[in-house]
Amino acid sequence: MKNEISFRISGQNGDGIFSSGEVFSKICSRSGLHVHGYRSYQSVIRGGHVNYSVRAANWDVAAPANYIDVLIALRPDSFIVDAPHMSDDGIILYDSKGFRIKPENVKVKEGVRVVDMPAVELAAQFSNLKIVANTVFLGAVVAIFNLDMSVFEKMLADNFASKGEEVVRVNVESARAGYNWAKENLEPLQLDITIDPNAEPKMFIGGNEALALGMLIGGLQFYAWYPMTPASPVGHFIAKYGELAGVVCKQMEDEINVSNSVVGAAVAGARAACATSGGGFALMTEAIGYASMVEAPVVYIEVARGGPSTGLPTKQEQGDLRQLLGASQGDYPRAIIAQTSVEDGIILGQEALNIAEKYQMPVIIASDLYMGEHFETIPEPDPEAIPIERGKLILDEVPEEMRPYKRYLVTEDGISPRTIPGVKYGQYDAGSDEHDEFGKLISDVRAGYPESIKIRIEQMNKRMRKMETLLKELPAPTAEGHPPEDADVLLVTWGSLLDITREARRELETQHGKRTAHLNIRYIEPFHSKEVKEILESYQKAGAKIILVENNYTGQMGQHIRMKTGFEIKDKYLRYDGETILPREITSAVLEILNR
Amino acid sequence: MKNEISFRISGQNGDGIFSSGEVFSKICSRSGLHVHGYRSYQSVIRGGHVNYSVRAANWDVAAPANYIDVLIALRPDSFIVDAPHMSDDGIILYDSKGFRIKPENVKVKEGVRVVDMPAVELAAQFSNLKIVANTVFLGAVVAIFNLDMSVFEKMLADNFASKGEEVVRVNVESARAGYNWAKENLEPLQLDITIDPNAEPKMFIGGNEALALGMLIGGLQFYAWYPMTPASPVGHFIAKYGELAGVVCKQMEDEINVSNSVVGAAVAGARAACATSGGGFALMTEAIGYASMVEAPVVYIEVARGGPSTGLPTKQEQGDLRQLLGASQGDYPRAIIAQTSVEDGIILGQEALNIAEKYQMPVIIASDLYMGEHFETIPEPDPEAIPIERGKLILDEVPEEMRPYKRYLVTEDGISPRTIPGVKYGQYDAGSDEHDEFGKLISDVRAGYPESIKIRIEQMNKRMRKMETLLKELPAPTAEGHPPEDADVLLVTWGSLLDITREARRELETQHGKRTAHLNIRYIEPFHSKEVKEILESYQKAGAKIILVENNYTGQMGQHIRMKTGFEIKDKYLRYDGETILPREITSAVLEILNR
Amino acid sequence: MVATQQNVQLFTQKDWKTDVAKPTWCPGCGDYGVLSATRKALVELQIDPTDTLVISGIGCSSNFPHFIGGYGIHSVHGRAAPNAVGAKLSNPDLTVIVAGGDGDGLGIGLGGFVHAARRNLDITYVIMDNQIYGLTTGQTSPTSLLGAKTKSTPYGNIERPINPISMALAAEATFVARTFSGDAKHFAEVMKRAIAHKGFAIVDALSPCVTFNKFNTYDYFRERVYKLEETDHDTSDLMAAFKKAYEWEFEDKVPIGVFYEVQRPTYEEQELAYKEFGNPVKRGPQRPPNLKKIIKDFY
Amino acid sequence: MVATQQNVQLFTQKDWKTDVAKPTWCPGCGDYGVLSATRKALVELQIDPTDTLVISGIGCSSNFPHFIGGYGIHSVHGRAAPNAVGAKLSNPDLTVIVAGGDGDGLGIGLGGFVHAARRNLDITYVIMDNQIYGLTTGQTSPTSLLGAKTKSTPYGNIERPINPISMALAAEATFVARTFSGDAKHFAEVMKRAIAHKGFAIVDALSPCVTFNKFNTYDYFRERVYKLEETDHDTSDLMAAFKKAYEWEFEDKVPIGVFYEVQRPTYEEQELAYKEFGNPVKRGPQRPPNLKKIIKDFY
Ligand SMILES: Cc1ncc(C[n+]2csc(CCOP(=O)(O)OP(=O)(O)O)c2C)c(N)n1
Ligand SMILES: Cc1ncc(C[n+]2csc(CCOP(=O)(O)OP(=O)(O)O)c2C)c(N)n1
Ligand code: SF4
Ligand code: SF4
Ligand SMILES: [Mg+2]
Ligand SMILES: [Mg+2]
Repeated sequence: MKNEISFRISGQNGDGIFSSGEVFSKICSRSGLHVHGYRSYQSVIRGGHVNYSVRAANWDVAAPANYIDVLIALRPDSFIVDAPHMSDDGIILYDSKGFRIKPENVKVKEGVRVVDMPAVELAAQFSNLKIVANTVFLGAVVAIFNLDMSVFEKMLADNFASKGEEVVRVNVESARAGYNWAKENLEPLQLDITIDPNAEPKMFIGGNEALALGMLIGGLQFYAWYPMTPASPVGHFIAKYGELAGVVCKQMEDEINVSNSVVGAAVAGARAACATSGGGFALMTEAIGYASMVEAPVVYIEVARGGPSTGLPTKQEQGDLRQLLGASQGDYPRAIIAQTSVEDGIILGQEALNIAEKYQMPVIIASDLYMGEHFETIPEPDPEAIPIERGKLILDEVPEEMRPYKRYLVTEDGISPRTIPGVKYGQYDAGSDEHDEFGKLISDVRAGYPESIKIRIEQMNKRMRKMETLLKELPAPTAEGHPPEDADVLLVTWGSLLDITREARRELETQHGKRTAHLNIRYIEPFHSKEVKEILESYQKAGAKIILVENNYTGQMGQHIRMKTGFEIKDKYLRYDGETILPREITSAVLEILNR
Repeated sequence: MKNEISFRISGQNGDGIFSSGEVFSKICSRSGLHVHGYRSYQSVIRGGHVNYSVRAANWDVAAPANYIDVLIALRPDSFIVDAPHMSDDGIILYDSKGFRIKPENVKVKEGVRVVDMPAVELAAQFSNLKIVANTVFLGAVVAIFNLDMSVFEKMLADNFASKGEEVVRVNVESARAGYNWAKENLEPLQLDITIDPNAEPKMFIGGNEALALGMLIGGLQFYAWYPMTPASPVGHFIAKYGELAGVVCKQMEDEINVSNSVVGAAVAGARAACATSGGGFALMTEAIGYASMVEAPVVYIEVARGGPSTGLPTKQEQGDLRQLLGASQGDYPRAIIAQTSVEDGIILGQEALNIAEKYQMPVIIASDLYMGEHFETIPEPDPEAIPIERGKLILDEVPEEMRPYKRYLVTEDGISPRTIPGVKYGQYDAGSDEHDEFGKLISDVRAGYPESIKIRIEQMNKRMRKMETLLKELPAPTAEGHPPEDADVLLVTWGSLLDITREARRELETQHGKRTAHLNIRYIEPFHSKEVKEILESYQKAGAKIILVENNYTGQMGQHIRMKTGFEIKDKYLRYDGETILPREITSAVLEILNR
Repeated sequence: MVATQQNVQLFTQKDWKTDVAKPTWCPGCGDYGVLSATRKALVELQIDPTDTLVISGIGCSSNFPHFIGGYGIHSVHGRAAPNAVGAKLSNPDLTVIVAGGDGDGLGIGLGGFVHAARRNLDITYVIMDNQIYGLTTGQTSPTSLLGAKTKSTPYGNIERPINPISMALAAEATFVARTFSGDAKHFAEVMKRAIAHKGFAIVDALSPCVTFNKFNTYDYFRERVYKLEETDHDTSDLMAAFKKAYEWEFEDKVPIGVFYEVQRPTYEEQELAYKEFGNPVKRGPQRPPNLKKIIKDFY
Repeated sequence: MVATQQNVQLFTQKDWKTDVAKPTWCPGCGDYGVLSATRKALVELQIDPTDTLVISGIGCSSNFPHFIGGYGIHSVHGRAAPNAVGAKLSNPDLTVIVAGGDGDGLGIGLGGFVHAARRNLDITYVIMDNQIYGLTTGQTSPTSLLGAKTKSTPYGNIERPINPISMALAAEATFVARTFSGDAKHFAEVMKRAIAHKGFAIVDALSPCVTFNKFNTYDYFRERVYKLEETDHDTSDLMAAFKKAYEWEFEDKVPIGVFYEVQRPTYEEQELAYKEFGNPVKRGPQRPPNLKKIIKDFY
């Protein structure tokens, strides 16, 4: 008996795949379940094959399902792309007449039940809109998973309320028709799941939106962006909700100017952020060094996708770490932090704004397509949980004893008291050239003078000291799971692979009797070299296998770890085909390595 | 007795410092000496304090001098910036009346002879141009160093020939006046140098120009640029000489478009290159990944300067290595090679174009301000020494057996036969998206299909295989100097520190009795991890101290080595104050570390 | 580039097709019109695909090179123009056509667009102008009209659009035209003139996005367009061209056709590097024949 | 921003000086004129330096903020405009002045320049136009004239310059003027009108580089400039403005003064985010007061 729901709908872009997937996700959420939703899509706007997968359970599912139990197949290509992922006893619903899927398309492995359901015909009783057939199919799926039909009906009523009673009626009746057809013609699945049709629904949100929401809660004031898959949803969210909450949301003309406008905003005193993906980030890099040099607090979000170059714009990769580390010329302080879950987006959005402002430096958030574009149920955020910390900021006039004001005062922690335009006696120039404590240039006429050389060294040291100060504030990473003396394997991952790897560990533990541990990196710069080294060495000494799992070709985090600790993780499972790694794939890779 | 000449002239920008320095360099060169010239300058155009240092000897001097023996001090600030670098028995020539240098400015250490020379008054006999005083001074310097006056006179005649006899006469007589004054009033220095006034002069050229010349010899066809210190001289050279040799030299509107125009040129079939510095390179990064994805051969030159951001635009730093390594999103093949000497520029210019074209990928040249903007005498290049290798290039029509033509054919070495527009049956689209062997996109409508996933993996593997193929072709690095069992210290450096460190080693060996070895990295990507590791470990095992010397804050090459080999070089001498490291500074740092 | 024999059709439609079965654009997308008109113009001009390079950036429209014969570059977003500049300067005998979106050319790529234009290389640049970011699913583009509700401006666009015609004129392009995907014949005629023009030719191609732009539809344009060719518009009069450029804004009429055309020396004609040694790509990489003359300055 | 009391001089020249003893420009550089005229205009308008932000890119001219009172941003090359956009949108009460070179604003920064202009934020943008790249020691800039021999064009420039006036007009700026460093009084007057103008104001400031530009000298301009104020030029007539824009090119006369001025709603006046919660920076970071309303869409 399964203790989870695994569903997918697939077809052409334009078939209403995503809205059906979302509807089913919310049915599950409103039934008191935890939900995980994930879409796969194409670059072309219409016609490409797309799908939406939903996984739901009483426990907090936070990874895509290994297999599909129920698939609605709207197009022949569903049998090429999706059917291979069916579980051994899965059910595929399709409509041979409605969608003209020819029998030769229907190729599935043994055990999978392929059901030809007259969804279009059933829908035709109520509407001649083809899209209504999706509702009929969903009604059937509700029946197959033994969900409560009233939840679906209420959802339809809510969703279509604005379109009038007639539309609601048509949809509800279509859904019922599908539900009844399934009840009559199909055996429901045997599931060990508790459904509560009266449950308080949970918030269901994507990783990008959670990050955006986190920043709104964190007091964001200015957001600039330029559309780029898969980072655009952050902008769409803030354009829609932020503007109404007093946040300026500006679509700029390109990423260079996005990246510079946020520095202007930050110098002017706003909490400022922006988001993009790989190629856009490349264009942003010059200004990131500039932000660090003028000590402006800015949050830069990079949601990676398949590279290099335009690459696979709608596909998953963790391939941009090297770019984040190498952004902009010279040595300069900045934080790089990976988003590790949808829920983490709420925290990280606030944390990043706080670090940026307290340390007066850029904070780069490393996310990726899977992270940003999958959905989960999460607890409602508490807007007061994390205080807004602005650090050494002078908002009234500069006190007399601090005049003449030194914007770049050399301090022990590397952080200087900061003013913003409008503050009396606080005037200074934020200059990208090397400067003295007042902000005056030393590069122009005084370069090479003994006192300029001294100032240069002092300012470099001051700026770079922020990295040490910050490192002390950040919690050190720990390995979860079995302690060294007790573990067969330590999995090392970063960012978005946290929950997927956790689930693989559960499989390894429960199905294969392996004792596992897991180190997932969240803070990339500054890096807890000492602690990470200790963890790795302790597991190695105790004889555990250490395995690196990453979604890229060269194992970029593995290289970073080696650079920081000297420790080489020799065993690796690296994926760079654009697909999100599934728990079972990690599991078998680990088993394979352990059995070598 | 000194076996070298060490001279500097300093004053304000506009005082003719650089041309005087160049004249003196050429006097030395025409006297049969090896010469090293180096300028220090400011961002402002007029008024800033600048200097030009010349070092010359019978042996091939390839590093700045540790101390100045003769200084022409044209401005009060010469006593602040330059005088501290005088050797213990050095001579400073200045003109208290002519340049109104007040006595309180004249502060020097004991032993240094400060000579008030009436250069302006002497010059006034022949001309009322203040600049002629420099010629008078230089005449004196020729006398002090016991050089042959006829060489200087001939130089003046050559230089001013186009301006007419009268100008030549004025200059020659001024020079003589200075020479005679010095012969009468000053003891010449005791030098152990052989002067040959009839020597064949050597070519005297800067690191940037040598690289540019190397590329011309290597068959460059298209060069794009946007001015940026200290990379501009490459562009100035090609604008002046390349255009006349059939090389298109285009100043573009910004570095993004520079970086893209060279890809367009390369796809069209030209050997294409461009150069910039840190901030400009940041803007170029997106197109570097694009070049690699479409497999276009392009050479990108980065001449680093003091960072971060605008930083110290006229100062030295090796601070951009991390940026070069992190350029552009995703994993993609590219070579990164450091220029190691002026003479190496001739070789590297050709080598880079060959590698780019043979491997159909971007080659990044890592240089820096010191490397690019210092001058040395070098042997005249042999234009046929290095063959032009174009690799798998189809220039006639595509043979029948290769049709339909596969631009991105999967091959064992990763390199596919390439066509260019104009070649019959060779049409293809150079696309930045992931593509199949024909160049057709797989990302648009076919992403996620089993066959697309397969193609993606094949193309990634194919591209990345080029890194392995290339690594095999490149000569592995070796340590020079004492073998492990016999060495006190192994110095590890990269690029421009080659010759400076060599000279430090000479000091350590001859003056301090230390047995030294040296590993200088030239090939950065792909990297000879195995060989470098072996070298480091062999010296470590044998008990030699290993010391990293770099011109940046974080020891970026040290980090790269650790990332590639796991080997951590704990002892470091890092300079990030914008100054070029002098041999004696390395020497004392090494001694200090050895004595710890 | 242009075939010389007059009455023989050396190149046909077939030569300008690729084996991509079907463009990936949405049914009804204006870009189909751009494609067929361009093919038609190329055939009529008897241009050899082997010597043609079609260059784009990134966007729905920028998939263009994959659907048309000849060599192609599908570069990165906003950088079609500099890619074209590099290619054309390296091999000035190529026919170079740039095609890409309004966002690509006038948003992120505006700088390169303007600077390429003033260079007056012999390049044809077609802006496939749908007043929206299509590929990224419908945000405002630099030509989106005031008030446009898009994903990035859910409450309406408050930023004045760029006027591609006056921008092209200010950029010193020597041929400036506009045409409309809904009028195949007019489009092919304009394209023909644009490609035949010696110098930088800009065509603002009104090419409706049927999926995301619900305002600037075929009907919107059909109601407003009229042909300059049918008026007494003087294409050699720069000021008249500027005046026509603002008709859409001030009079709600959309003139199509050639706004401006002038003959000026192209960049290629003045480029020094070709003088002695000819076309760099055709001649191939060479050792500098005058090496001695170059290095003598360094002694 | 602007002091209210009429007859009291709250702010004087002193407030607009900094403790940088002396600008680092070459003696005779046109930029000195820009500086003193700007200071004069600011004093006459009684603008409070504490609420002023002067923003530049990189170049000789871009050292400007260091020499003038108020807060300053000396950003990176070509990016003064987007920095200004971000600052102004975050604190719309600031007086924001951008000053930078022709290369900075019209070369590398052209895209940002044009897009900022069409946004019509209340910003004043002064192009310190010397027709050369000064700081990098004399290469062609986008406004260098045809034939100019520079370090990058040793055999003469073959690329048509950008016309900053017609470019500014095509960019939809609501105030477009030109002035000349050699005429202090005219400069201060134009600056005053530009800063007072509500909306995006562009001033093309002819500011000779005495070191590297041997052609466009003070004398060159003195021989050619004349004042639009002394003609019957109608600053509300866009076409008349375009006509005047081309006089330099076609008639070898250089009109200075205001070419065009129009009142249009500024971006700030239409920005939704200020409606309920006011100036973001002045109000400070806040929790979204309508959080419940936002998150209800996610259930
Ligand atoms: C550097 C970079 N930024 C952003 C994107 C994402 N992107 C792809 S196409 C596009 C805009 C497309 O609009 P347009 O050029 O008008 O073409 P259309 O799709 O409308 O034909 C954007 C923003 C990208 N690929 N690269
Ligand atoms: C990204 C980048 N590219 C190039 C440079 C080098 N650079 C500094 S100033 C400048 C041009 C200056 O010309 P302009 O803007 O006209 O100012 P001017 O010096 O003439 O006043 C250039 C190319 C830079 N600092 N950053
Ligand atoms: S989204 Fe718009 S522009 Fe893109 S293909 Fe569809 S109709 Fe055309
Ligand atoms: S180089 Fe030219 S622009 Fe720069 S300060 Fe000197 S005169 Fe002015
Ligand atoms: Mg568009
Ligand atoms: Mg300039």
